[in-house]
Amino acid sequence: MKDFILKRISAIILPFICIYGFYVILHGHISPGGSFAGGIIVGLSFIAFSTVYGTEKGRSKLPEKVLIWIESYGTLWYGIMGMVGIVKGVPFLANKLAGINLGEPGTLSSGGLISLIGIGVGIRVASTMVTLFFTLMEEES
Amino acid sequence: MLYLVLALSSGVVGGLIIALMPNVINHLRKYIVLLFSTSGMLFSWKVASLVFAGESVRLSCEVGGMGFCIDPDPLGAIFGLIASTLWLFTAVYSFGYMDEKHKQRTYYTFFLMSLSMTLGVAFSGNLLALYLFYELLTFSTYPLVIHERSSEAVKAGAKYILYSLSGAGAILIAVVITYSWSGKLDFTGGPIFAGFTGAGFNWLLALFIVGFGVKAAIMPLHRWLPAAMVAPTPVSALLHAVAVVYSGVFGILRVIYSVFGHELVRQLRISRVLPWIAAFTILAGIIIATRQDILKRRLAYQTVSHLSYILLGAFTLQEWGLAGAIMHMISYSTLKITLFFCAGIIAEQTGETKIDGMSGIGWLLPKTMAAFSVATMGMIGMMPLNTFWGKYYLMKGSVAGGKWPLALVLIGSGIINAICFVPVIINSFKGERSMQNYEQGGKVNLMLAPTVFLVVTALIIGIFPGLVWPGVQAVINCFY
Amino acid sequence: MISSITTNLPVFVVIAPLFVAFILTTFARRIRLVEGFVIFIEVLGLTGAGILAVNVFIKNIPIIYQMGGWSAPWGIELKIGNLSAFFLLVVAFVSVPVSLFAVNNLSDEVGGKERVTRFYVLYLLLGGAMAGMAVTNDLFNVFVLVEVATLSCCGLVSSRNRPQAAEAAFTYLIMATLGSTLVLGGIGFIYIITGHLNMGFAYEELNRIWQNSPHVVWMAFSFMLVGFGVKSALFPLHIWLPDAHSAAPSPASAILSGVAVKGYLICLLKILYRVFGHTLMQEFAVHRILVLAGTVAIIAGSILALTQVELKRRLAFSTVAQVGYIILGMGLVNIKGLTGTLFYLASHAVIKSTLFLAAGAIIAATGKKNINELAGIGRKMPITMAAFTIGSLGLTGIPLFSGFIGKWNLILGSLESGNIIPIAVIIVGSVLCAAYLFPIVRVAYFEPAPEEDWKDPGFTQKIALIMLASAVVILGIIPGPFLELAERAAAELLMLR
Amino acid sequence: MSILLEKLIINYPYSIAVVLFIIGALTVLTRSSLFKKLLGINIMETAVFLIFIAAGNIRGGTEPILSEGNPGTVYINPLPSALMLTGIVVSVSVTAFALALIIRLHRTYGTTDANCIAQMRKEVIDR
Repeated sequence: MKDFILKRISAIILPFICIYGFYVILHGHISPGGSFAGGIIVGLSFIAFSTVYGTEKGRSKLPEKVLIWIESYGTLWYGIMGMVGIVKGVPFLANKLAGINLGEPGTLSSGGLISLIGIGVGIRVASTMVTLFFTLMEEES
Repeated sequence: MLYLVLALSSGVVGGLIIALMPNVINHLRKYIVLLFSTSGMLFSWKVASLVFAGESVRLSCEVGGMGFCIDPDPLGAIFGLIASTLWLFTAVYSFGYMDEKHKQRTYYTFFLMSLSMTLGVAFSGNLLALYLFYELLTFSTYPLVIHERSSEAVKAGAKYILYSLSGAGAILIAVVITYSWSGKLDFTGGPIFAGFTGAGFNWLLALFIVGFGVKAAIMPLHRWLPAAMVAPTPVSALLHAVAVVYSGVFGILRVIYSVFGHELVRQLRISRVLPWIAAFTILAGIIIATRQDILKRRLAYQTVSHLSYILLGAFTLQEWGLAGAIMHMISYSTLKITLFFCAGIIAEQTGETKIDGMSGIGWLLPKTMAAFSVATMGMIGMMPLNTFWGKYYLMKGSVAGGKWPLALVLIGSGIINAICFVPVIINSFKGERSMQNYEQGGKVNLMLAPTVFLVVTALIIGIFPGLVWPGVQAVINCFY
Repeated sequence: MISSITTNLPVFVVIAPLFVAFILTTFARRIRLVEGFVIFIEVLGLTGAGILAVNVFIKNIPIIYQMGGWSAPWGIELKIGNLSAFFLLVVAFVSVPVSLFAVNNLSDEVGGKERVTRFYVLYLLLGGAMAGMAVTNDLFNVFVLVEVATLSCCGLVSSRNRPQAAEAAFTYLIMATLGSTLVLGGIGFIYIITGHLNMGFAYEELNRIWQNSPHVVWMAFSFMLVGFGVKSALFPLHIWLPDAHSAAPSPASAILSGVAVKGYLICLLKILYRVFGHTLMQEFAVHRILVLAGTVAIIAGSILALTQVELKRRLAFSTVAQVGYIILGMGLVNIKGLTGTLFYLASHAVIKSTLFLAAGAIIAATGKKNINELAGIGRKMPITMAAFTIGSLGLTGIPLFSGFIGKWNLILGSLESGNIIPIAVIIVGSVLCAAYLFPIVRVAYFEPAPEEDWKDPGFTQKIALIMLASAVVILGIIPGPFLELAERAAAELLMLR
Repeated sequence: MSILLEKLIINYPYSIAVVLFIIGALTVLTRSSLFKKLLGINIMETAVFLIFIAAGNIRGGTEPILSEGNPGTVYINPLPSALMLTGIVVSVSVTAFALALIIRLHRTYGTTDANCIAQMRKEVIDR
């Protein structure tokens, strides 16, 4: 696509979309949305980038190796967060039981581990969306 | 107990040795076969003598959460004796018949293995063991049936497996029903269903008889037997005239006397029908035999007919009937195997399998045809031969059971037997042939020796029936 | 440390394969390492399953694990009773030889080294999902795990580099998604009536108030039956199975036919007996439907198998018939019948894996697909064909092999339920099974071999075949504690304790 | 009759779900185009999601977010919605996988029609 306006506008908007995605991921426990929705927003920002600037340029921003790495360790991050409970001697995925301070209700810290787990899930979802997009685009050509 | 294990294992061990031995020592194969069939025979004689002496020879184990038990009683001991003794003779006959033929290794491997399976059927002490060995017998004889590997043989083999497995399936259902009704499967200590009554037993007995009747070739379940005659002659002789078909007959005897008990069977409505089914098979089998052109097929249909003699004796539920059944079991086996041996010798020496082409053969093979004639007399039921006694007791049993028409059936079937086989003998002494025209196969002396020996045995038993009577008596005492 | 591992074993057996699967992708190119890692994890899984089973067996009370420490109606619960321990053992046991068989053997079938790792990723995902199905006690988890399993199954099928693999995978995907949509609908109906997703609570609530809305219960029953029927290839919903199972790479066919189908059956068993309960089943006559469907499947599957000329397709249709036995046993609603079903399920898992692996080895060595081209293979590939023969004997139900004990109990169960037809069908099914398997054995042993250089597969493949074949025999001769476990699981399903 | 109609109208989400489900099932089973099959599956899944979400809905309820003030607020049941989020993710992955397979099939056979593909495969086997 060679549309000048599109390129300029997206260059301005996309970082905000991306940041908004991360906001949604982190605030999953106190507002609508969550890591799935936020992850998809983050992924869509990259997909929009690739659509506007071309698949090759998008690929160069996020090489396949990096994507695979993010995908694997995003999931693993979830596992590691779950293991916190086991290390503390309480069941898998325990939050308050594991002694995490839950803070004031309605604030970001009130989720304990949930926000942290959400990061893992969110980047995993984002990278999956991007991978799917690239795969389908490259299968096409 | 050691003897029991040795008797049962000698066949399997011998078979495995033959299957695994290197090609270099192929000339030793015959001696190994001889060694193991002799040991099988000796040990089963030993077991039988222990059983007749009243000692308990028992081997039981828990396999797969279910009790398997080997525990021969007089009936089983007699079947074991017949089978293992005839096995030795057939082994010697096979040395002559199979000489320089292909696939000897497969043949002897499964030949010996079948010995173990047959002895297992004979000595089994509960229904589960009986079922197990009955199934295994089917599988271990299957390679013998398809020995020729021709398309006809493969088809016959498929038929054999299909019939046998369907029968075994019926038996399995019946065994499970027996187990769930009575909670036990052992034969020792009287019949399993002693003291039970009920209409459902009619169906159960029918199921058992259909299951075992496949191998016992009750009409209309007999179709596999004539088809299986494509096998080599020793196999037809031993398995399809004696061992395999007897396992079916033996199973029916077991079911009637050890599972149901003659008292229960007598109360069942089905017991009134059973003798007539046997009588029908006797007559129909031998009548079909008269229309057969190939000697082996004619003998096969005669087998169908004669197996039902034994069943008839069992179905009369009289002591004399049972005595006749056991007696016929012993004597018929010796003579029938002789007939097949003779047919094999004729086919090997002259290449003739059809009855029409056998004119003049009697002059070429005088000893063979003499043996054939004597055996035919026995099949008709003539006086100095052992089958006479069997038939005599059978008639006595039928009359004692109040079913005198059955005796007429027996007499009638004797006459048809004569019509069926006497012309063969007469035909074979008509006309002349010379030996030069034929290419001789096999070693005729090795084939002739067991044949003649068996005929002589039959004659001796016929003249002195007291020799086998204690065994028959023991069986009767066991069940009555 | 050790105590924390043992107390958390129920969750480890599920998540360990899942997380390891994702780690594998990061060193995708080093295949040796990947293979070693997969086998290591499978052996660990077998050990874990063994420990859990022994614990359950000795203490005879279910182990309950609450995720995150949230107790039952609110949190997700894992429950390892006898049934779960039984199925975990089956899954863990069959996975080990199958992954051993796959070692060094896959790149031809999946096309390229890169794809081998992807195969293993999907394989581990499937293993994790199966373990999850065994242990979960939550309805929605069942749906999620079923979907994970379905997607990884489709992936495994499509991993073969043949066009028909993609086609089979697509059909499979559409059919399976249809099935899981129905399952989800069924779960939705249960949730609407009861307000619970935990199986135990849903059971109590459902049995208390089902009279208020019998139609919804009917809908739930039928959605579940059809949904899992599609997934477990119950005749006539089996149309995807033969293509998919014969197009997949051999280790995948083994695991699909041997274990994956069983996972859905275990889920169906759990939902029918632990959510609806046997009284409700009998109230709605669902057990009759199961018996009828089972008998039809046995006969039809066997006859269809008889008509196939390709080795793998024949085995695939045989799976359709064998699923019939398991469904039939589910409908018997008594201890013997359920014991028979469970034992048959285990024995079929082992036997069918043996058969598919042996078939895979034969096809790989000879390049022949059709049965009549396999003349004389018994002499050239003795170990492979011996394993195949043992498998066939076991599937036919000859005493001393594992299939017999399953069939024996099934027959006892049908007698107890007073139904004659299943007995006859079970026996006819065995005869038909002999009719479609023994010709292969006959052709392989009793027909002259051509002058070709066919050999047994490599060392690890031989070990895999020997392991599975000996398991068939051992299960047949000394089922002892395993049968006992199945019996207890049956009692547990009938809520007798 | 009118009672039935009334029930159908009052429970309109369920009625719509049933209609959607049937449309989806018909599309899957009758259309030969692979894309349309996939669309049918998606429609069916949507119908099931609708059933769940309708079950969780309470008329007049608000979203279950804790807020200061009015304590008597009726909240809708958030659980079905959360579950359906998972369901949607699953359905997305199924769709993506199916699309990849369709592309692969299109590359091999040059068509996305199931009947044409079956025909071509049959010809290959015959040959």
